[in-house]
Amino acid sequence: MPSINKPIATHPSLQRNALGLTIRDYEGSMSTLCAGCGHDSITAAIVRAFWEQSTPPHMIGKLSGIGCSSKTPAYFVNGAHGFNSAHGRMPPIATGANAANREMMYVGISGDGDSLSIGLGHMCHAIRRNLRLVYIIENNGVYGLTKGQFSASADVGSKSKKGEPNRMAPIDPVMLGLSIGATFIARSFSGDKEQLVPILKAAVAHHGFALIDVISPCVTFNDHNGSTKSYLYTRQHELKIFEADFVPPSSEVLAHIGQNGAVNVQMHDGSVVRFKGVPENYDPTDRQKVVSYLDEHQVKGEVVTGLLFLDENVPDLHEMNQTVDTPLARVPYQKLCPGSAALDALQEDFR
Amino acid sequence: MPSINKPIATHPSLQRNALGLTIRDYEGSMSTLCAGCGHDSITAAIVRAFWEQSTPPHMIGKLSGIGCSSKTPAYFVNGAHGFNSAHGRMPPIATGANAANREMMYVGISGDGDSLSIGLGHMCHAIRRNLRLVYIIENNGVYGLTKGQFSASADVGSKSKKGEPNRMAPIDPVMLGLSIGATFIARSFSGDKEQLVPILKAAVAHHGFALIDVISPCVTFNDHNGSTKSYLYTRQHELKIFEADFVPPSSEVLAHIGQNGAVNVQMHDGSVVRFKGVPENYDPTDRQKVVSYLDEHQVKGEVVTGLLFLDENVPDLHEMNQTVDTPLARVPYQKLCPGSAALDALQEDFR
Amino acid sequence: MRDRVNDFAIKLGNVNGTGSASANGLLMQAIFRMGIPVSGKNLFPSNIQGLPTWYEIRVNKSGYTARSLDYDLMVAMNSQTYARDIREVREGGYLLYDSSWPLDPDLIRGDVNFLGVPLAQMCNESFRDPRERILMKNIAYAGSLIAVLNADMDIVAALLDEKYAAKKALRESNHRALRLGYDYAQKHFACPLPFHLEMMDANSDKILIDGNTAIALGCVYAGATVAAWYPITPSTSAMDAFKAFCEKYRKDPETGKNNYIIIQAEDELAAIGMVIGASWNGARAFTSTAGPGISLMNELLGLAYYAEIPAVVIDVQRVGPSTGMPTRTQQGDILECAYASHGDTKHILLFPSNPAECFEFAPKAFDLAERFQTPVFLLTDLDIGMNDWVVPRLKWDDSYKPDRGRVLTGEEVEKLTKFQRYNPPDENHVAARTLPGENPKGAFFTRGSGHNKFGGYTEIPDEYREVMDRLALKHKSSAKFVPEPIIQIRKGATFGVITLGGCDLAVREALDVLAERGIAADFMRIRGFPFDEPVQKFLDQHDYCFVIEQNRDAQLRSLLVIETTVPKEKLKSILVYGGFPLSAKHVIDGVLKAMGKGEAPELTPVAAGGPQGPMDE
Amino acid sequence: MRDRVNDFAIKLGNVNGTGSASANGLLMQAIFRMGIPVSGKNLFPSNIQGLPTWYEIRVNKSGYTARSLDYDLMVAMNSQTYARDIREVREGGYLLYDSSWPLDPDLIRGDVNFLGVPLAQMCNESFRDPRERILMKNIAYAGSLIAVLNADMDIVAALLDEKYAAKKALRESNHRALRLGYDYAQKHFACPLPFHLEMMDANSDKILIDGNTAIALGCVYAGATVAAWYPITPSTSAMDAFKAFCEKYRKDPETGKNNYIIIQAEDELAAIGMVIGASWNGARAFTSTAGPGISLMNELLGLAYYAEIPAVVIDVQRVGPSTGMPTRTQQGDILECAYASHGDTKHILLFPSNPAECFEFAPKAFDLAERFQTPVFLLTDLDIGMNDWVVPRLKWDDSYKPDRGRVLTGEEVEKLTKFQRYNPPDENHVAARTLPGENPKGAFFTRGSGHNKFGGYTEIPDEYREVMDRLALKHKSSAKFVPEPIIQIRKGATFGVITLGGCDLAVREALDVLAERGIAADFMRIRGFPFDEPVQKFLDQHDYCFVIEQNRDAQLRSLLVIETTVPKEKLKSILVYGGFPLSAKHVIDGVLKAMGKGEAPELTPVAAGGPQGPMDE
Ligand SMILES: Cc1ncc(C[n+]2csc(CCOP(=O)(O)OP(=O)(O)O)c2C)c(N)n1
Ligand SMILES: Cc1ncc(C[n+]2csc(CCOP(=O)(O)OP(=O)(O)O)c2C)c(N)n1
Ligand code: SF4
Ligand code: SF4
Ligand SMILES: [Mg+2]
Ligand SMILES: [Mg+2]
Repeated sequence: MPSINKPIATHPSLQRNALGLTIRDYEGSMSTLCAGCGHDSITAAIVRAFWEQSTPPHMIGKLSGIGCSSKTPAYFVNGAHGFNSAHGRMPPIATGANAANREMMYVGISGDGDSLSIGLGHMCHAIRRNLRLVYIIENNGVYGLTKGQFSASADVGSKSKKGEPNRMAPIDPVMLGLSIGATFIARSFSGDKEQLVPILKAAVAHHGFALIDVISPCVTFNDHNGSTKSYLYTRQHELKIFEADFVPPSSEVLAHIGQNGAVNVQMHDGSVVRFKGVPENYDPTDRQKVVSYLDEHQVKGEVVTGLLFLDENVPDLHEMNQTVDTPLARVPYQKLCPGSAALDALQEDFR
Repeated sequence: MPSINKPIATHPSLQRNALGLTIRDYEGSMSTLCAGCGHDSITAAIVRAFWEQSTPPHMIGKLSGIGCSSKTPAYFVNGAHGFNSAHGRMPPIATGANAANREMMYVGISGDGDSLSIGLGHMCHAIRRNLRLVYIIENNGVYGLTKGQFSASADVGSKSKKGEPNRMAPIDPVMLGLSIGATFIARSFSGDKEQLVPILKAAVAHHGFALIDVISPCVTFNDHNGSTKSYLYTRQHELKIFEADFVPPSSEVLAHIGQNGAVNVQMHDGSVVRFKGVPENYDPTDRQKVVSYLDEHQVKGEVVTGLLFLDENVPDLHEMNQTVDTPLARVPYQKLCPGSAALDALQEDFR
Repeated sequence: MRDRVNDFAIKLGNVNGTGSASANGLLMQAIFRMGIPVSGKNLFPSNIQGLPTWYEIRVNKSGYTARSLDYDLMVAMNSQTYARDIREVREGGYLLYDSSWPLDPDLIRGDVNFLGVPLAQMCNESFRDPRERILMKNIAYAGSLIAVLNADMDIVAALLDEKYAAKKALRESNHRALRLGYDYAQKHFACPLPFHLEMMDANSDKILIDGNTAIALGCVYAGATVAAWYPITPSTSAMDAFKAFCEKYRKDPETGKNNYIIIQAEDELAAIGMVIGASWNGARAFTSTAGPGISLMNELLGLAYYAEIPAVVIDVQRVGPSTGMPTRTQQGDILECAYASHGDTKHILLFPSNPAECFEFAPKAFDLAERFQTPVFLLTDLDIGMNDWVVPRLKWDDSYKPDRGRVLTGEEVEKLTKFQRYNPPDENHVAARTLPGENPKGAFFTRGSGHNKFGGYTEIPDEYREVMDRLALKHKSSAKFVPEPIIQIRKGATFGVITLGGCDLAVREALDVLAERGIAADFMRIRGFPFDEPVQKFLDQHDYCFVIEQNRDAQLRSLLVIETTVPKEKLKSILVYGGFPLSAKHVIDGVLKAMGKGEAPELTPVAAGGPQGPMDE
Repeated sequence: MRDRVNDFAIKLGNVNGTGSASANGLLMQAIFRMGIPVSGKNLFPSNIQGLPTWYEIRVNKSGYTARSLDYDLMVAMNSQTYARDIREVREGGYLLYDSSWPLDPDLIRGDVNFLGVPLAQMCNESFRDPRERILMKNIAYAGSLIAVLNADMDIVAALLDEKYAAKKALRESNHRALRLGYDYAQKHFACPLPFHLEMMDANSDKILIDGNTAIALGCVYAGATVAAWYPITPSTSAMDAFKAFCEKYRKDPETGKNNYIIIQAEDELAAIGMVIGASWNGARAFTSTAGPGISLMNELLGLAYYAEIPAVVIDVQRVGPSTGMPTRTQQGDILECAYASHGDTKHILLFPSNPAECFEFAPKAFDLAERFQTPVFLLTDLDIGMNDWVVPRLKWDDSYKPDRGRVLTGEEVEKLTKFQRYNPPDENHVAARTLPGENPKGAFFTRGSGHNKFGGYTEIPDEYREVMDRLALKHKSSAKFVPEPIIQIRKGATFGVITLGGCDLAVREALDVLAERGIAADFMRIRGFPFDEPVQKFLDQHDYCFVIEQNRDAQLRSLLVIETTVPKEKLKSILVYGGFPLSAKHVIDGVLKAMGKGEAPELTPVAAGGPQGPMDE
């Protein structure tokens, strides 16, 4: 996907993170998306989250499929390793990458067409494998790059630019993820950086597959009225159930259930996700409760956002497969080849 | 898939259905599956259901993918049109068939490998299109035809014949179907013909996509203890929430909510599905209630069976697309070709 | 330089998403209406907004409207590409630019005439809305071009009136902007330029249409009722057009219901699956896609081939491999389509060369698919599919009846003692099929697994092979039914030139030029595969032939070598595969380069020679 | 008929799922241990239980162990196929059957000797458990065969002891059953038969192994750490073997953790995707599949080709097209693999001919994939992959170091001013790559969309073509690195015979037989694509060659015609594609048929000639 190089004029006053890097070091090439495209705001949030997390750029693998959304890895963290692959196939490619090197941090960028149509089966099975992957669906309800056809996330009755209503039931990645055992599920809105950044940081810390559905309006093909994925509609119908802060490992850890709707979840790396103002009947660690809460509100047409569900206790891809701690790509050949003696011995069984 | 022709020795005493056909007229070639394979029992139930429904054999389209399960269309209704297609691709092929001829009745036979792995995306999108298709997953938790690998429906901890436990979260077609808007969802057990036959009849009458997940043990690769898809395990953990009878159009129609847990649902063709002994907190027409009920019981390891959910009010493929009543395959060419005059007129726009 | 009337080329450099397309189209359409042979090529990026995009217009009174590579006039509206664009103007040519801002002196070329028009300035003065200011700049330069090229102002004005008939405000601003540019040019430049337009009457029996629109129209006339697809550039507009035509022609007059269905599939595997299911069930069904889609359809194409189910696949080729350049043109899927799928498979291919043939071949594709009960590929490309072409008015013969092939009616089945799916075959090695739901006796079991001629499952070698051998003969038989090649014999010709599809115009122009230079060659444009006798005969009659195609690996040449008896030494490749439409210059250079090497061109087979040297701009 | 020692063929007809496989394997292994050249071919159905299955054993002291078509002894254990099986016995041959039930007199053949053994009866008398009775019937007929064929009872007994070392009860019943059959035969028949076994010492340096096991072992030795696959016959056992070997050799001694990962993907598109992702990230990764999987991998194979990512794909070929005959053998994916994917793509192929080469070529495949940063196909087939072959002991050179190709270390990258992914290329047109996570300066952006030599996105024709041209040259360069052909020159040879893969033994046997009949031919077995000089030279040195392969469309011949300079008139096809392994008879008949027509065989190119006449049993 096209990209124009941005003049790197680093302003001295820019803050530096733990690695001594400024936010500029986490930026990418200039976006070639339409002015106002929701995807660009998500890009900005990603840049911020990685910078705040002080992730070494070259330890980031950024992968994507094909689509306007899938172009965005070129627009953040130039120092990361990028792979803009094929339409719908990012999940298996990310799975292979993760299998080969468990030390890197992977972020997969996809679109609602890329993930919910051609790539649906792959995404579901990547979720089952629970590999460590921050999986972002930049969800605009249409196929942007091919000029605005409905995607599988379009709501019943939502109208196309030409005024035609969508008639098929949508696939909601959140409900889908809950039904097949996803271990980290969030929904956010590209317009809401305050909410998105902490979610991204928690996702990076998450021990497994982090599914993040971000409503990201397509200003060119799906931002008209009649569309349920427009900026206006989303702002009017968004329901933020609670806030979730991300508290890095260093800081002190708090009791699991705090007072007045505070819930703290300890992450594998010692960091903590602190939920504030969690409703009575809700528990972000209880799949059933989450499902019924969402069911209840979504029938009313509310778009529930936030870090909705979190389970740190499911083994990830490597634990399920009991692989060594060293990245498989780095295991020295001597450890891999049984050698001629073993071969001679073995062949006694072939007689 | 192989099939041996069965000697057709019709016994005079055999009952005849409304079409004057005996059950023998709904049988197929002799099965070549392993003796005791659950799939054969499902075949028997299908034969019975179509016979009782008096469906004209040649008006049935029986389609399948690839697998032991997908071989079974050869074993029922020889007089139907069969299509044993490619692995995982039956849903789109059935969709095309249905699009071309809306008058026929379609039954799609698949396996858990065929539907939940390679064909997962197709199945989900066929569900969204709500085409009239009785979709049966003959679910044994393994890939039978390729000798017993785990399928995506294998439960966490369920053991392979070699004793290895499955570690990945299963995809439960029922929960999945509920999360993406399926309009008819049932689960049954190949060992339970009494339950399966009425479900099949209701499915045939259903105005849309009927998803039927049938636990169908693989005696050769997945019937050992340690397996959660064995005959024994299923018998021990099955929870039949209620009975559902199918009452053909002729008979009188009853009020929607009857007394002591009786629920009657009127089908498009005037027939009625009569639910008996429905629990307090349950309503087979209320998606949310169904979800929370299943959630609740399945965490306990119970295998809930029955006609679990039913919605007759969603438009089917043809209604969504406002197609003519005549099968498209039969619309006379004169109605399809605008003719030379129209072409000449049209071309004024191309100047 | 003496005046050149109706014989020049201009190129316009714009930023995509700024509305330049409509201004450029307006100009091209105006020239068409002036009765002058013209072509317009849109060279656009794979992006929605903000990247460089170009439009080329070639005007040629003798009808040579293939892409020209030397530009008499460049309209440079994109500062990002100024340098590149200015470099491309031919010596003594002209450059029109927005003089609202001074031009970087380093860019000035002494051998080019610079025409500055303060477009932004003028538009900012006379329009308020910022978006409108941007849009109107385009109409303004169109106005200036009308002046310097001597286009007919009334025709352009009329076009605007038609286009904005319903939108008064817009209509007026367009007229105003047009005037701004026009008047400025008239006032400041010596109009018209030495190369310019004059009314002709070459287009009275012609239309302006793109291949995707034409092929969609062809599918409507063919009686296609089921379309399944997955969006992909450059084929998307074909399905959009099919939808538009169906809404116009396929609503049942009584019920208002649709005599068609279009299903947006979840991916290309599903799209071809739906086509197979619908065809199996008796409907005329098709899908439209591009290279990546063909790759994904591979498995099911083998099923359709082996189970003998009709399927029409439109492949609007783009630049591969992989995602490649989705908005650029190539002929790179020839081999992929000819042998799609694992195992022994061969398919039928049709190669239209322009929108008129797209319309003509579409019904042919369905006839072939049903007659031979097998997949048929309509291979077009982005240039044919998405650019507007001037072609003869489309004709339709109302006596046309779809060839459904061998389909038994219920009555016919009734008469049989027993229906056997693949037996007996006719003289074309095709057996009769039945349609599901017609008659109980017609029921059969379709399978992609090993089967014998009765349709029964088999693992017996002889039975398996009997069916496979018939399929090979069936494919050969179809050769007689695909469109025969277009052959032009030139007297004194010493060799042949073979090409296909959208290369047609450029190659024919090149051969005329070469003939003037005393190099005479015969011409053959292949229109279908498998190859029929005329193709074989042409090959036999020439000592050597050039095969001109738009891909790296000489795919048509390979197909000719494998599937005819031609000694391959006879075939020399000229390959152009940069992604822009072919120009006569590519062909002339290629031929001369080869001839240059001595009397008869030295013939290095591709496998030995590898890719040819640069032959693209 | 005088005695024939260690030179005969027997065929056993069974019902699958009844445990006959182990009895037949036992027999074949015993003969192997007797030091006699032997082969066993399992001809089984695509079904788990209840359908006909056959097993063929050929014994030949001179080492001709390709499949033989005339059977001296038929063991008929499947009443469903009695008629067919009895028909296949050669004149004067023998038939062993279960005489517990009388044989239908219509089946009796006067020219065949019938040996009835009351197997069921005996087993029912001496075993209780019904399942055991069925299983033991097989061991019982094995016992009888030992007697009539003069196999070494001690060796067989020893084999049983090894096999059931842990299972005392089973061991004893096996011994008992074996005895039953043995004693009965000794008592009732003149043992041994005129054709029988005698100890030899041909196998001391040999092993008995199937290709899937060998190829898996090769992947372990190659250092493959990531395997992704989707189950499919006949490749499944390759991944099963890889798992078994990894459990044995790849557990980290300290931690007990795995130095490997095997991922069962959701489909083949995912499997190849995982391989690409893992290879991109620096691991040696592979997948194993069959034809349908290759079709599904088409799109991503193009991505790997164009983005230059290593990938090793094992294709254990089965009979296509579509699902075809999953348990039968063919060489039908040659073209599909050579040009997999849309657009201009060419891949590297390796053609092992037996399990020994499977082991040898596996590491080679990884070396090539990484050296040339591209997909490499290991094309075997069901016959090689799933049948046990007698091959020389596998050797491993401990000095082997994986050729990772041009991979820059962190330090090397550090030294560069700027890393550019596709620049500069080396003499093989390969550019250096970096591995993610190694060094910040090594970061690059991989894309399947148009890119220039720096790895940057481009839509500029020259930049696009520059990369594509290099890829073509890169592919050509790899020719020098693929395994060279095996060539055998025979004096007085007037023509050549070319073949590949599992056809090896049958073709070489045929050439020896033909030589005896005074028809001398040179032999070349191709082992890799692209073709290197020796292949070209062999073609140049012969006036004509037969190309012998197991597919309908002469795919190897097509590849030779397209990718070498050989005049295609020189190449005549002999095609056998019924699904059973090749036999010398097919080849001899084919050659004689062609020669018969006059001095030099008349050479009908495939395109003109179409499929050959029946050449299969
Ligand atoms: C195999 C294949 N089919 C189709 C396409 C064409 N295509 C490119 S992007 C896209 C859909 C993108 O939609 P989405 O994933 O929602 O991304 P968005 O542009 O909306 O951000 C399609 C269909 C392709 N590139 N490859
Ligand atoms: C494209 C493709 N990949 C793999 C296979 C091999 N294969 C045949 S059946 C099957 C799985 C069958 O499992 P399931 O659908 O559960 O059916 P079952 O045999 O268990 O009834 C597989 C992987 C195939 N036929 N085609
Ligand atoms: S088309 Fe839509 S999704 Fe694509 S860049 Fe423009 S606004 Fe964003
Ligand atoms: S293998 Fe399993 S699924 Fe297949 S036929 Fe046998 S029992 Fe049934
Ligand atoms: Mg989208
Ligand atoms: Mg299964």
